[in-house]
Amino acid sequence: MSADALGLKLGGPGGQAVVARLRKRAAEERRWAKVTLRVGIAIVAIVAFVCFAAPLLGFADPNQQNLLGALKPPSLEHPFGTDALGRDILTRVVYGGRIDLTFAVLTTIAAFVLGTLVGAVAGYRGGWLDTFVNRLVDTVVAFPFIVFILAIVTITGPGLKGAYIGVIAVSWALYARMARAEMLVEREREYILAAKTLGYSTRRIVFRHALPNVVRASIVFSMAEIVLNILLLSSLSYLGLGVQPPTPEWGALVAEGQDVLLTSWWVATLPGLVIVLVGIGFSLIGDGIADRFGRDFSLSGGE
Amino acid sequence: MVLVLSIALGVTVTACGGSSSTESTGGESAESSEGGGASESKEAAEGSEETPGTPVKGGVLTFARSEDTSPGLNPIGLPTNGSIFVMQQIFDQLVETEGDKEVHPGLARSWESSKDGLHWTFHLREAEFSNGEPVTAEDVKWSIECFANPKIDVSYAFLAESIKDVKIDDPKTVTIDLKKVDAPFLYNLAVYAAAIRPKKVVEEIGEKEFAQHPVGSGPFMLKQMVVGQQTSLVPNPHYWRKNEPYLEEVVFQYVPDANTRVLKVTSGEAQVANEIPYNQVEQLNEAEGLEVQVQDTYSWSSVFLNQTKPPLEDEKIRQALNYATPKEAILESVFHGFGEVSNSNTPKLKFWDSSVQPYPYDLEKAEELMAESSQPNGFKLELWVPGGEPAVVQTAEILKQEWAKIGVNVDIVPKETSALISAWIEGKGGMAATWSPLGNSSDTITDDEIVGLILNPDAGLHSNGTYYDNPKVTKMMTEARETLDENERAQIFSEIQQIALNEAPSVPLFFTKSLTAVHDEVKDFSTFPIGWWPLREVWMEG
Amino acid sequence: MGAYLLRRAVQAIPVLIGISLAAFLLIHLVPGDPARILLGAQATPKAVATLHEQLGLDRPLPTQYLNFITGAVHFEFGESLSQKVGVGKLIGTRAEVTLLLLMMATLLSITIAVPLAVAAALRRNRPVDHSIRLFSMFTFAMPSFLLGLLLILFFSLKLKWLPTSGYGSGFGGHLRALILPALTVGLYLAPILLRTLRIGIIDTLGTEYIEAARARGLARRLIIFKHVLKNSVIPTVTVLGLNIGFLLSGLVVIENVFSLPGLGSELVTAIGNRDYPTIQALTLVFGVSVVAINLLTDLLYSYLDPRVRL
Amino acid sequence: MNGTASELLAVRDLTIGFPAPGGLLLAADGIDFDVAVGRTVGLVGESGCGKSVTLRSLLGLVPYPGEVLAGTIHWRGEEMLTASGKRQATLRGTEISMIFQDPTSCLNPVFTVGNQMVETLRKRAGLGRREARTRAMELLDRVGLSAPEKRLAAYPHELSGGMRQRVMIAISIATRPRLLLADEPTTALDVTTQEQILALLKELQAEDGMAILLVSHDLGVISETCDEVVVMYAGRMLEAGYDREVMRSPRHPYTRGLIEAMPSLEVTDEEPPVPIGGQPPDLTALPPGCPFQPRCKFVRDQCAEIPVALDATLAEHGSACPFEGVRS
Repeated sequence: MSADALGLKLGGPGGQAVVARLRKRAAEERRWAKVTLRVGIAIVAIVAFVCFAAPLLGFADPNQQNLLGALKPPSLEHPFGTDALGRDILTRVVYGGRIDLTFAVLTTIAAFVLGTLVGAVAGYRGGWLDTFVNRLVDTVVAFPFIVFILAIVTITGPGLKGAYIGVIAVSWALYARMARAEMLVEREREYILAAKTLGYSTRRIVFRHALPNVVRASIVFSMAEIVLNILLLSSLSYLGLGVQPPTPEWGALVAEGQDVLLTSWWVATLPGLVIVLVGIGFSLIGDGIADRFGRDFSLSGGE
Repeated sequence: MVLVLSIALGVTVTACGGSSSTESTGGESAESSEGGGASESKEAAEGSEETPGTPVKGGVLTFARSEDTSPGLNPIGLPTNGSIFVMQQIFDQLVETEGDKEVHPGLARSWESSKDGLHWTFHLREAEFSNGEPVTAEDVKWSIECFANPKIDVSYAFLAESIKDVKIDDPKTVTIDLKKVDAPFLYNLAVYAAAIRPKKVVEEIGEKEFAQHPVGSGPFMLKQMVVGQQTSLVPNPHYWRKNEPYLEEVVFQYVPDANTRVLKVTSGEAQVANEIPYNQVEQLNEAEGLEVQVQDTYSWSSVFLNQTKPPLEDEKIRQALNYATPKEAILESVFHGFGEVSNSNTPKLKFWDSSVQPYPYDLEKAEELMAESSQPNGFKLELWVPGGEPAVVQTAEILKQEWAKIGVNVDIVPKETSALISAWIEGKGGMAATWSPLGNSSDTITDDEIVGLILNPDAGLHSNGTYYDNPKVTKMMTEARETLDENERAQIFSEIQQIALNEAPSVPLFFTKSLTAVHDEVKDFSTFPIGWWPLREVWMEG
Repeated sequence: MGAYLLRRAVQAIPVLIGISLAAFLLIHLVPGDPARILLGAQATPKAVATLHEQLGLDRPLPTQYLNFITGAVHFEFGESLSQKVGVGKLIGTRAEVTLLLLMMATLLSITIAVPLAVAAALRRNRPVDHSIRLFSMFTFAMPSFLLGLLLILFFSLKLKWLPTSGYGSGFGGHLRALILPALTVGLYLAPILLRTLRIGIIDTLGTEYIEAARARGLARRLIIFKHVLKNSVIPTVTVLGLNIGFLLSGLVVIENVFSLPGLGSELVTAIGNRDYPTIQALTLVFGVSVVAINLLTDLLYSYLDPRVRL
Repeated sequence: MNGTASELLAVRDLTIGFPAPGGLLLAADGIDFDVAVGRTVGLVGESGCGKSVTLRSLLGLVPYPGEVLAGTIHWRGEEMLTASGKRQATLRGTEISMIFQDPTSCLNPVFTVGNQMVETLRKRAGLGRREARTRAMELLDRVGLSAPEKRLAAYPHELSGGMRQRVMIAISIATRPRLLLADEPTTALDVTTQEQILALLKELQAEDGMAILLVSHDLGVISETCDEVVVMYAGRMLEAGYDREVMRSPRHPYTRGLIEAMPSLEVTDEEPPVPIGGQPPDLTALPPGCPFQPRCKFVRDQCAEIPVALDATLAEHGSACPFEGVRS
């Protein structure tokens, strides 16, 4: 029934107002749902674009020192101020973005995929496999991360190779555990029993049917974890296990800012805010995806 | 939460009293005079105090320190600076060091040596340990023997190699016979490992237990030690300097984070805080009731060059690197002017010669040398730096930019600190390395020990990983050790300093300064170059 | 249940052996001789050799490891190389700090996360939901030392309510000293719990049994905090358990900023000194705690959802 | 108070709308019916005809983003739509209660049956803890469940579909409601359990005069249990009346089609069940006039102009198709 038909039915303008209100609310609901995903993607895309297209946008050499202009507060010339060697922090943040965004996204995706697959199968299969995976997760989570990274960096040498291996080798355990926990509940559900009776192979049941429902919490968490991996680089560079100086990298920038925090707050805070911004972007994407996957409680119920 | 953020950021600026105005390019804060005053008489060591007030008893001094006393408080063992500086408040040595480069009477009222310098007789003063037991010649003999025994005193026994025998002449006199003339011997007796310890107590409870319950004859005694948190000392009632110490209690709090130390001292929770970050000195000085004392230390920083790694065997290249190092600019930006341009491969000890000219920053000379060197069109230099030391990494970053001007492409390699030092000393490190200036500091006043470790290949450290080997210099070192004539020793060490500087086994950077924030109500507080503070002189006003 | 616990205990043994062996091998792989480090950079080789021998480091690696394990079995962890103090005692005091801190932080993060997650889920995709998620991102992604210092500046310097740092004395003193650090950790943990809980609640709100409960006229608060919450909390419990496991050794920065003698900073010092006995003992402590936490989470699963067969 | 004494529920011109991409869809359009004490009224129609939304609107549970746009609901004379949220809430679960279609998912899986029953008895029937427990056991026994003690301690997934539905019924009658809303209560059950559940509902009704509003797509279930029948299609009422009249002499082609499509044991070879052709209606694009036109065998031109409403009130046997009797 078209709106005006209802208007007629509801007797003139009063009806129209009701229709309009109703339609506005539904539209608003749908708009907000899409907005989360769009805004998230926009934020990440803009930051990524600025970082990867830095030279084109007129950002000069990030390592250009100007000792006389050290620790200058934010100004027009240096929107993010300058660090202890007079280098422009905004340029370093922009050039650093390339390293951090790639590192964070790749390690998170690798860990997410590896962990969720292993966890899902373990949770579904149960028995010795589940026990083995669980205990392996215990070992990985319990193992002191710094000792692990230190040993790897001794072999792989400086640069982020060690950090890549270390982070993936540890954070997969997070996703394995989450996927397993969700699978424990999911495998009891009717549609899984039904799939079994239809003789589907385990692989098909787990990956095509169970996984989408198991993966939602992990998606939300993975988007948050992306930021954690960037901050992890901060503590690594503080221990001398991060990128090779003077390469700009967000974690190192923040670590450098710690010592001058009380006098030059901008050195650590502004790069920190960029990390927060990226964190917001990714988490909005995470929520957007998770909302799309999930049962939309607002429209279920009566036919 | 945002509200909190903005208020707090605002607070950052106001609470610490300094506006985040542009950083003034230099201007040393009121540099206090050289530490140290006459040994016996009481006179304010600190120049900045107008009228030397008369000391008043009482008051608890809370000291926010960057190190803790985790290794325990036993002079014989493996103490870190964290423990050593606290032990100097608890123990006495036969002779004491102070701000100046001389040795002063400690438990030995006076001493004299035989003409040939092989027999030293010490006259002990009336003194008691903090448990009321008198300090006997037996205690002194036993303590010195422990100090000289490499099995027990693993780290510093080599300082007492020259001791042949310790004889008790009478209950108040002890004579030490030496195998050979050992000029720095008297100064070495001032080192913390030569502390006089109560023989009965140590033999009764054992070295390990003694580290937790030390008994000494110094101005203070241990009240309580909570490892990793705080260590508190109270006055030793039996101390031989009757009217000292003035403080009622000293509480060393372990505060590893520099910002937290600053906040603790600005909030008044602590009256003193050490290792203040260079960039915060000016702001703290502006805060009323607070002053940052800047004092000399026996620490130094430099870039060590491994001569076995080509092309660093070429002296011209090493010299070129020295000429191409803008020490003044680095000092201003990274260290905010707090430090002194170094003219030596070793720290400013007793026989340091201030007249030796440091390498000026002279790019043409550097380019000239590079042109004449074995690598005229430059080379790649692998420079190892430790983690967790922003100032050191920043210095390396400046050197990378500056040395590139003479064709040297520096590849900065960050390393975990312990891995770096071990690998470097064993020659398995990179081509060059630099590490925390506080990591290299001397525990004795005389140059013999440090010059030996840094410039003498036979000391087993490959001249601290630089593989510097100049037989003439090595011979001069042994000569210096075997002559008692101070002027001659000064002459020899000055020559060594000049030769080594020319042969450039490393790129000397700075002599480090200690930065300690002190509240105005804390009087007569000072820090000796060797690192510890004479807390027996300190008193609190009102 | 008893059988299950026994089985889990038995399974824990290979985990602990695996971790301690891995830690033992890896730390020996990393260059750095404890004797040289303890003696300082300028130690003479002779001194290094004698210390090496005194510390028993010249014994073959297998014997060193075996001694460690036999010792560990009856809680004898030997002596810290650098601190000449029984490792057991050393770690004991520090474990108390870290566990107390983590417990307080967990409580704080739950009390922050649950109400906000409910609010965000109920007003889904509306301003309340967005602002909660936005601001939670600030405290989550902010470097911990920055968050910690801001809290110190505000609560101890400006308002003078709490000490700036240190662990205080006496149980009351400990709690008071741990408020700000626990808040720092809590403000980091809360956003993770908040996000996973929000999605869980949204899922559960759409189910028939919730509609049936509303049809029975049950009060809204009862429906949300009893029926909805218990069904949507499993992924959050997992995330919380994991994060506590990681934070046992991961709180170094916060422990430094607040001068807390915790396990994290002890691990970093021990690694710096290549203090093998302490590192191995710490690894065992982390191992046992993580195994315990994971066991607890699994038990929580079966309590939370009876359909989960352990 | 215009309702008669025995009248419980009076629904007049109920219209419920949902926003839809095209514009708006009316899940219920002008629904009128009454439910008297002790009577059973059936709403029947294919899925998507608005019967379930209508049922939920009586408890104020129209799923989001739907909304009641017009009409009135009188409960024992009191207008409910304009009543305060609080007032509506007091009715829910006490005077009116509801049971659902899928027993497997309408009990909270993580709480025991006992917990959920005691909770309702304490919160909605105001009983103390011990009383609630004994009352719960009585109820389980009353709905035909053996060993009530064991059932209370069981979790929903440990019971069969039929048993769970009995538990749902036990919970719903715990507060002695005057009206029981039943949304396809037997659809998910096998035939024998279905009979037992319907018989149980009838017994409970006979006992204390509880009215039942039964929603189903199964005309057989409706005709077997209901006194009056309302046939719904595309959100509108096409026919309503006493069960016997409607079943024996259906006036609307759609009702007739439903009856012919019913499989029954007596079917002989000549009259096999004949399904209704065409597709279920698209609520956002309904034809003017009679919504059944596209699938009606007797469609003619005037069908586009006929009014939406029934021609008579429920008392008699109303139909929305003026051309009745065309076939006979």
